[in-house]
Amino acid sequence: MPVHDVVIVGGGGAGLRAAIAVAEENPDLSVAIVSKVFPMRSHTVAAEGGAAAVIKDNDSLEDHFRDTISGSDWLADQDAVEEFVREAPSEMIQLEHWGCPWSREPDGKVAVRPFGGMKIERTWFAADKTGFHMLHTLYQTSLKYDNVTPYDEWFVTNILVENGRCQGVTALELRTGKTEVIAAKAVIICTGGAGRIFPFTTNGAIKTGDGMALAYRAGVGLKDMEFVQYHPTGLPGTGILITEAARGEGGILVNKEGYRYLEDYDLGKPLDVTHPDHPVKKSMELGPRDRLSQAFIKEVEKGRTFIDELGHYVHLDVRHLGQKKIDKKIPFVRELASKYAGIDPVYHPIPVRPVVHYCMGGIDTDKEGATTLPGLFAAGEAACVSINGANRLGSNSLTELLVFGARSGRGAAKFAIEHPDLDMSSLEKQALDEQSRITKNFICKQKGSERIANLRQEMTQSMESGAGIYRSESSLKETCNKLAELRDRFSNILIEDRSLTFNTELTSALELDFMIEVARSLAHSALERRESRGSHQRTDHVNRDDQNFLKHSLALQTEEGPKIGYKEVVITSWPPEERVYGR
Amino acid sequence: MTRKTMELEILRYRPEKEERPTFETYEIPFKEEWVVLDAINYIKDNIDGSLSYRWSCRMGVCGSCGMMLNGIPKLSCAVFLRDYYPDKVRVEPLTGFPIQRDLVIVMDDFIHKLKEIKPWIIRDEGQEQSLEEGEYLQSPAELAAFKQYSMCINCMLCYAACPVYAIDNSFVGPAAIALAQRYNLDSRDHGRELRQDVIASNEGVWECTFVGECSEVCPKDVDPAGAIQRGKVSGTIDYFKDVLMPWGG
Amino acid sequence: MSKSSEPIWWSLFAAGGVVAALFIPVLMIITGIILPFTLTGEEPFVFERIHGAATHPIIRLLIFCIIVFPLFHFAHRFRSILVDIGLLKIRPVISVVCYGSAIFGTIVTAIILWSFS
Amino acid sequence: MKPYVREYPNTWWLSRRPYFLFMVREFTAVFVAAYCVFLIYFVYKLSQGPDAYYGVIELLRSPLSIILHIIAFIFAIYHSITWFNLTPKIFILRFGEEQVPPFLISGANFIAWVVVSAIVAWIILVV
Repeated sequence: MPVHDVVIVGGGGAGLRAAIAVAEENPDLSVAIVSKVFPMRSHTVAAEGGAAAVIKDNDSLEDHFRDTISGSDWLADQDAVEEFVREAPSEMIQLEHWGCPWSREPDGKVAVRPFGGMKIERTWFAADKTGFHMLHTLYQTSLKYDNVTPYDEWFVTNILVENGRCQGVTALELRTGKTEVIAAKAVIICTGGAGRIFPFTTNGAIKTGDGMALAYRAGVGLKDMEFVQYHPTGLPGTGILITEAARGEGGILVNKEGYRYLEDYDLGKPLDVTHPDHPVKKSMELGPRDRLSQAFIKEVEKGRTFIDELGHYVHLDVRHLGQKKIDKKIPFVRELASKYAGIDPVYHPIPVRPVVHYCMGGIDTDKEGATTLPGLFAAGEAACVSINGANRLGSNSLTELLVFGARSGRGAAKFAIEHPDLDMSSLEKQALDEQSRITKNFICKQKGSERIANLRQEMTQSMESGAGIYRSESSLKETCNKLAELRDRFSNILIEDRSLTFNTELTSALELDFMIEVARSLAHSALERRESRGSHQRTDHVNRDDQNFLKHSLALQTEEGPKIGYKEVVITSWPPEERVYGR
Repeated sequence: MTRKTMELEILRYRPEKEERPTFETYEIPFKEEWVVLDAINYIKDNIDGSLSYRWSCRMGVCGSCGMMLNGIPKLSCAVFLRDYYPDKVRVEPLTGFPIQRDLVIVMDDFIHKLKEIKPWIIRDEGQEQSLEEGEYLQSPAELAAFKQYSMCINCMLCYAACPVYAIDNSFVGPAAIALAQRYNLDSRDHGRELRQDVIASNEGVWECTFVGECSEVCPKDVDPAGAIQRGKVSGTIDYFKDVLMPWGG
Repeated sequence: MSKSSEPIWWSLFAAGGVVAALFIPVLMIITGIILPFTLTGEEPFVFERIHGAATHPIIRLLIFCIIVFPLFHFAHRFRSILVDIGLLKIRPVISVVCYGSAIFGTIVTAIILWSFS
Repeated sequence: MKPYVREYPNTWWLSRRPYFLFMVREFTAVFVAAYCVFLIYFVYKLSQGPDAYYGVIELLRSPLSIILHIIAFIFAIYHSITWFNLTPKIFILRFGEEQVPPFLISGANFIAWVVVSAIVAWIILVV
């Protein structure tokens, strides 16, 4: 049985950053990155616009703090945000030192661009493939450390708890079909979000909330799961992301009447695109994502959106930027729109609509990435520290995975050194149990009639209709019931593939199992939050209710389903106020 | 209105069941907006759940879903069915690699080579700047000098297009060499000499016969063929410098 | 990994490619079309004129280059053609034969031009 | 389970047009080399005196020679064109952020080709 000091589940941005942090912290520690895909396939790769950190003289940590807090609708923990904004610049510079090809000013300094909800431009970018460049830089840099062992294409099925602390994971090696224990003195979950529980998402196929479900099953709470970010500009049909940078560079949103409809939703007054002050920060198209996505739904209700066989959409117009700027600043937007929407944004507006993008919620952790289960840490989208609260500010997530990836790496390293002993024989036994569970329930499963794809589709449809941009008591109850039904029907799934070699029917089933778990925690958390805040909008409770709900929800797994509790929000310096944009 | 359909002919290999791969044909609905990957997902979801392949982002950036489509390596998420309709599409795993299962290839060799070329910033002794000193300055022109080679998504299409690699797996190969060039040409890097051990070896740039197809199939216009030829020129210059000025010039 | 001698062969190949691309087609036109069809009359090709020119050392050096570099160009490409059609296993032998014949051609050319009278 | 290793057929270069054209490109070297061997023979005969020289000239006038020349010429031209078209891959010129467009570099090569050919023809036929 392989034994490592620190095992990291997930090889995306957060996982790689954590691995490097451990490796640098102490070269004698052995680190394993266990990922169900090769690390460079991780979904960090698809992030486009950029990563926020204060570097310019006209900016300040205080401004970054305030933008983040008001963006979060005061649900972020302010102590965490303070540390986040303070460590962000050095983390970003570190990545620069590792070779990340940041776009530059003529004088050779790193360039920044404005993003939604920001008072001052502070988004570092590598054209519009920031996540791609960050991920590859981190991955390639991680290859330098001989004490980092990759377990590429190993699917983690369970977190092992012995003696009240996490002591490793069981993982299925895809190429052999064998389930093994990977013992660890500390484990960090960096598996990303769960966008795939929705039908229409920018997220890749691998984002099935595995790590959230693993931690949840191990008894750790899932925090603020009801907050799901819709990105306002995805391509209809495919959900492919058109980065916020398109608006940061000056792109505008118009409805079918050619009207910049955002001005009707308390987001400020539009300036002409030729005006030198356009785009105005924290106003109109540079409002926060939750408000823009909500405005879209209102436009649909007013009948002012375009509609075709792919559904409703509005136009994102960047034509006035001109070909040169488009090719230099947002070339990927042009590539994606041309390939997948069949239109060249230099000459035509891009059809867009809101699409599920990011889970603000996740595994409940403290500022060091530690969970309530000793030895278990989490970072990145899978975790909820929380710095994102009810609505994440665009370009904070890439920075988050660096800052908290590194912190959880250091935390886990420390924990591993302090807790060197492992209950090897008990772990061995758990491995056998897990192997037989997977063999019995999946690989050798007889009978069964439910197709995986059907269950998955019913789940995603139910999430969209009941827990989408706007929710209500009745819609959420319906979704909760549906998910409970799916939970039961899951035991009757049909598995046809008996192979031990790269059995993707098996992994699809395991992923669906995880997704249903995460979806239930989400729907129940949403049901219990009887207010509207940030991305969580209740048609039956339209106002923010600080009296009762200025707190984090916390979903715990029980026999009967999720049990929702609450946890105080940390407010250090800025008590809740009205959230103002464009005024 | 009759529903339009078309056929995919997919190479299946189930190692526990069969000695060698065989083609199986699937009829799928034709949809104007579907990419080939959508059709393959349709098969997995509705016809045969045991079909195995890799995919994730479906927007041409994660690099998982490379396959041979009618003999040409492509990202299956970036090619539309309408480009083939009504003809049949033959889908195979990427050429030049062993088949693990169905459309899944064994990538170990590439991962090994990737590490071998040292794809990270290497600085001369004492040249490391502290974080407090801020970023290394790099002009847009210096960035442009290597930017193209940093766009590689490791999708392996270039390897699948490369006959040299298919004939002799010891060849370091297009993507790895282009990545080495990406770091060699970075103004912040001093590691070129270390990388030359691999790049300028017999298994490095010299294996290349400049078929040029690696650059043709590259979905990100990285131009590995160009990177390799430039490697030959600089390798030759190094060599003659060494011979003519053995004391080091 | 061992130090490669490929730069020598590759630079000869590349030089040969340039020489062949620049000089060979026009020479082929002259010896293959202009001369047999006497398009420019008999006069340019009378023995005394050609022979006289060839005695000039610079012309002889030029002839040497035009012949020798493309031979190495050929050797390099032919070696890879043979590997490409399935002879990878005997690549060392192929290399010796290909480059060997180019070297042989070079020696012959040198002797002829050296002893030219 | 053991992965399956496919055989790579020795006829791979017939499977796709770009591969075939690559092989043709490589094969041009055979014609060029054959012509160089002829040049060796030509120079040798030239050194042997007028009789030997005029014997070669006679040979060059034979239809077989003309046909072989034409075939070789086609390949030689193909070599020149492909060679010049590939040079921009090797020589990348940059001015600041902008790269000199490839067609300018290959264009310069083609111009050099015309000039060299003209000079060679002029020296041999006129001077």
